[in-house]
Amino acid sequence: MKLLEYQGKKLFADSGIAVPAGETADTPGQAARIAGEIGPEAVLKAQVPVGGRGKAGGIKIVSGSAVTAEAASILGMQIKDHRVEKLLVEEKLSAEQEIYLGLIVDTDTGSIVVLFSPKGGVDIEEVAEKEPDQVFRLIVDPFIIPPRYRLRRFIRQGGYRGKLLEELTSVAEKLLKLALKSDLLVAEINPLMVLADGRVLAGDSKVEIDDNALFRQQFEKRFWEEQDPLEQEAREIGVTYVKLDGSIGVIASGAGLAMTTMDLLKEAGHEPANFLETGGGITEELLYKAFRLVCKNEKVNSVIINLYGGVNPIEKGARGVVRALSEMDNPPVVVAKALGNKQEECWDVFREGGVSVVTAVETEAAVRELLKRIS
Amino acid sequence: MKLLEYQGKKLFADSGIAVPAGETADTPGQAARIAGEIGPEAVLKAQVPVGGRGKAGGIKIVSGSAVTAEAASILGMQIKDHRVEKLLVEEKLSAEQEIYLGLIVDTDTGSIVVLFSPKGGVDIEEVAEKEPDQVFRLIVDPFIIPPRYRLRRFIRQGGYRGKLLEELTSVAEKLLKLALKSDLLVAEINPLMVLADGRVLAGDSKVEIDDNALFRQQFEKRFWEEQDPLEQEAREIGVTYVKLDGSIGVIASGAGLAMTTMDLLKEAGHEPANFLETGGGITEELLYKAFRLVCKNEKVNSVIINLYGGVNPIEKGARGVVRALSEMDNPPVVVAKALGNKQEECWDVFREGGVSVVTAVETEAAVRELLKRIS
Amino acid sequence: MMGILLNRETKAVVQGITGRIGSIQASWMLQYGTGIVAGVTPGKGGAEVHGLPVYDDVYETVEKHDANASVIFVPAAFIKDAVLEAIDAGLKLIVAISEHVPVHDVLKMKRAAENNAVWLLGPNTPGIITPGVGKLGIMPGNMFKEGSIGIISRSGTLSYEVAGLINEAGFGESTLAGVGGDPVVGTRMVRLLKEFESDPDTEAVVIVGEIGGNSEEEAAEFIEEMSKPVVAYIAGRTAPSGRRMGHAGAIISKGGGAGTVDSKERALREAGALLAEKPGDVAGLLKRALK
Amino acid sequence: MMGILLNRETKAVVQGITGRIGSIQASWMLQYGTGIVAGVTPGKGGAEVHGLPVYDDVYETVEKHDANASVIFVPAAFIKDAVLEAIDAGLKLIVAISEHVPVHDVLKMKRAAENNAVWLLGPNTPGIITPGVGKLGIMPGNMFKEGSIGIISRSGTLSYEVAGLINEAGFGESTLAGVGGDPVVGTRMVRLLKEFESDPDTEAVVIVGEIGGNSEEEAAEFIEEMSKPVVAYIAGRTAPSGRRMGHAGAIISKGGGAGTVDSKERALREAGALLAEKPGDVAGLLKRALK
Repeated sequence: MKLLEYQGKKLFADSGIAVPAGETADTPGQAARIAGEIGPEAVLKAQVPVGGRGKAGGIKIVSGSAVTAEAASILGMQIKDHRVEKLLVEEKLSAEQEIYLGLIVDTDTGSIVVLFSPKGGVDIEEVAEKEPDQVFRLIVDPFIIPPRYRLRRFIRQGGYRGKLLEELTSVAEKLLKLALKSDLLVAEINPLMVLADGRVLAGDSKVEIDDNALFRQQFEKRFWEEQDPLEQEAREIGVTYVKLDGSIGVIASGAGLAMTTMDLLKEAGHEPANFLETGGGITEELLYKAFRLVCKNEKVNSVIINLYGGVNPIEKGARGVVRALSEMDNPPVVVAKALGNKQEECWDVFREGGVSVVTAVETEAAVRELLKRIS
Repeated sequence: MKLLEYQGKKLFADSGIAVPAGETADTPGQAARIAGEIGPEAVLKAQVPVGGRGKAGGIKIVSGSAVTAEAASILGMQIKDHRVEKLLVEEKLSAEQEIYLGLIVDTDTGSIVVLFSPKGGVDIEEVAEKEPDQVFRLIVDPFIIPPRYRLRRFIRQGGYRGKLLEELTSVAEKLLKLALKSDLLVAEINPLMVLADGRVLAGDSKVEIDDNALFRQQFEKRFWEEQDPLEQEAREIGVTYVKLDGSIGVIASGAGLAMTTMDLLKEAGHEPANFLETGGGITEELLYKAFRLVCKNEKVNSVIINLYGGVNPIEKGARGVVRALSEMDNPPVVVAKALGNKQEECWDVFREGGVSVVTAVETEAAVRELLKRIS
Repeated sequence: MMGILLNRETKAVVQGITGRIGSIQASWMLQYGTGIVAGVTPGKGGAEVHGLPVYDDVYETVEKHDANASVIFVPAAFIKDAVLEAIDAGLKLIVAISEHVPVHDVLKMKRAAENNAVWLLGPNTPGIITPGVGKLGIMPGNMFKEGSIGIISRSGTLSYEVAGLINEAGFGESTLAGVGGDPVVGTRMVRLLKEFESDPDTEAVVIVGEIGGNSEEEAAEFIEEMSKPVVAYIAGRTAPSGRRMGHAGAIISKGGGAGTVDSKERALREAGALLAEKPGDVAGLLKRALK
Repeated sequence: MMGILLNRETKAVVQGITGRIGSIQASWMLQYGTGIVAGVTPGKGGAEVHGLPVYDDVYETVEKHDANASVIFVPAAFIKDAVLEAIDAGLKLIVAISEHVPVHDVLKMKRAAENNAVWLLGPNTPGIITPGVGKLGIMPGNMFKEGSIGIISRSGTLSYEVAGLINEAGFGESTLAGVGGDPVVGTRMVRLLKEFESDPDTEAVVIVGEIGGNSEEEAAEFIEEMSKPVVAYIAGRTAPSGRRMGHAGAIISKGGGAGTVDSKERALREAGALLAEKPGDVAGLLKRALK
């Protein structure tokens, strides 16, 4: 789950990492009130879970009476597919230095990697490419969390010493502890601002929490409600769902099977409307809800279902789909391929419910059948 | 700092280790009220920081109207030099099994050792001697805290399985975590009671907290006030003090020096009134308070002082002693040996304050001088 | 026919055998003829499931049954400890079926397995099957048949489809090993490739890959040296990118584009593997390679 | 004269040099001629104390000055990290002066030192002095003089007294090493005995012991094999016993009575050491042993 900037900053602040004073606003009026409390100048920042807001006009420095109009111009703006619903209104600070500090789970080596660069600010990827010796990496063995002195030596590579070195080390230590405690996959501060008075503050936040660990994390509850509603619903159902641009809904038991189905659709010139992976343990209720979820996307006019049944009889899943279909006013075209425990019963249920069944092994056959039905 | 049984049990309960229902009482009336709430039968347990209470009559099973009289007979009782000021009034439980579970810092190997025996109850030391294969040891590397599965295997050596094994493992895990979190030197449950309904409860507690770690422990504050008043005062001053039976007060800068002084007194047929070790960093205030502390023991009629001065001029310490002496109505005989930073000035201060000074290197000389003065 | 890792010497335990899924799957693995010697569920020692003794810990199954492998069906929250215990008890093949395991837990499982030279398949794997010998996992046994094709897969159900198509073409499998579908898994593909290369019963290897990570690229480096043909299918050409936030991901990935289907296909093709555009092409490529 | 551990090759850093005690003691160690190359205080890098450069971490003193030893004056709460850092930075002699260090922290310091073959003296030690060469510690330099008697002590000030009496008798010290007065310390006596045994500048060794633990008993086992005479004084015959609660202590101590003055004296005497009944007897016994 990706957090918005202000949510990540709340985590930072709770962990003792300083952040600029600020509050969120949902309306221009709120923004003006908050800006007025903050001082003569403030920064308005669109809260969207993607980068590139600055270039898109989603960040503005404002003062005085201009706040309301500027806030109104950002709220409702579209940034890379995301509508701006919320602003972060923050004090305006002047950084003497902008530093990059990031942390990520490196899936290939199975390590946590801490990244640090004295050349933080806008384009850190360019720094990494053109001045690789300005980006420092610390690879963390998951069983041996680096103590403070190791982090200090790591940060010292950036040429810092004395009080500032200590401040930066402290932020790195807090960020690492936060990531471990809160099951973060990514935790990035860019820029980490150093002010003239020596204070060090997180100017931005990019935080992603491991969805699989939400069961043992408490803090995220307050953020759930602000996630994309379909993805939130998927999380509650227990399936993985990603909305896409096409019109053919996809439901598969397994990510590889889902991606293969999508690839074959695309190769045939069609676009999937979503990625939905059920995971194991297919039940009637799960497929009922998953099918309804897929159809909530208004573009969907057909659905391809691609299942293997294991412990649970796959015929139960078919009942869920058929029930959902029976409740719809404009049911989509549905083609199903389903193999495994009680497959024959499953096929019967699907057919009775008006679903075309493909009994072949290969997914290509199901895709061909669907394309035939919708052409 | 050694905790009383009820204090240790509070720690246990806070860590999720079950203990019998109970409350403490300072008066027979209180004891009767608590016993009445607990049920028809209750156990009265004298709260003293030493073993052997049972044999001394400090534990009684009571019922009905007998409670008040029994409580009155235990309160005020003397058990190995400790007057009983407080009772723990507990529900009476029948254990089907009594198990021993203990944990100690092994100072020689520098490890934590967990001890477990299915033959818990009264005399575990005898079990350890006569049936050593019934006492199991787990040696814990301080960097590698055993996970639950290692503890389970350890406890399984006692012949347990299933639900009871899981319960016992859980208690061992909680006790180990408590010891690490709370800087315990000793944490012992004997007996660990297994009831007919499968519940596992700590029937007693022996807990000792590392005095050196009190700065980072919170819980102990509520227990401080119930410690021996002189030892508590010593802890607040920052010195180590143990009260003894004799009449010659001892103050030394260093445990070895203090023990040597005591040994020499004893060899000459005299008894020290206390052990007091100042630690480093002798100041006027420290010695003023330490000297007053030693003299609060009414048996003290002479004091031997044996100091080496380091960073701080030792003459300051002498001023503290002399100031304390000057405030006393019946000042004791004092002999001082003091070497180090500003020793000549120190000797002058002592002499002016009426203290005999020994300038020789050997402690024997100071002891001889003191004995001469008091004979 | 013997295949790799799972063979007639395997003495496996089922961790989580007293749960609903663990119990059903244990019965199916037994039916298939797998060498299962015991079950483990803390707190249930002394019970019996499908005639198997249940112990409280893995250590005891080693003491009493010389267990050397495990298949694990415990909830995601407990899988880390179950795996670490199995490693500590000395098992050398561990199959972690559970899905939705927190990544930080997987980091520890993976590291412990590597430090102790243990084969850890999963998490989020269908498991491993050596047809005719046994299976440690949830794949339906009747979808596989004895043969000489080794399969390494990151995907569960997709590998069933590929195996089915291979069978229809008249082949069978020496072993199918699912490495697991999660971003971090216990075993890298290349290690399995090396096993298949030296397995006398395997004539060719099929890789069922996916976008993400660099497992396939790493495998390609070894394929260059292999004597046996490799056929690969990579799913996810049209999948939405992981869209991880921030720049850290881009900085640590070596060179742009690693992890894409293109990058994987290019590396595999250059190493001499035959690339299937769709699952249905795999069998044809195998026929070409083995004729 | 060179003695053990601390010699002319020693390049020491002072951790906590910017504190009051650290600063004063650094100046005294410098005055004594000790090879001090730098100070360390996190957050104070770039400062200067008594002409010594101050760094933020120990690593930098190794990089820039080839530091190989440290004497530590940080508050008890921070000593564990200071020691672990010095070990991690590769220093091989670490003197932890601080007293009142939590025992659980000492367990870690001791274990890390053992795992890395580091000499850790302390905590709660006066330090180490090789008269005429240098001192890493708080002992007054003028109380020691060059000579051929090695001293191993668990007590700070008592060892000054013993050294003073040895000096009055016309001897001097090759090295005095304080292992520390705490129940758990970084170095066992026996390791220092072995160093003195193989040190050409040491003719005899004096042990200043105390009740508690089994360090002296363990040392006795080596004394049997030693070529050099050993004189020992053990303090604490009349000390109140530790009075630890419970039975765990009694169970782990090997055999009844280990740790008492009697047990130590018996073991040492049987091993051939000469026992002093009081500090004043040490010099006489040395004379007898060395004549």
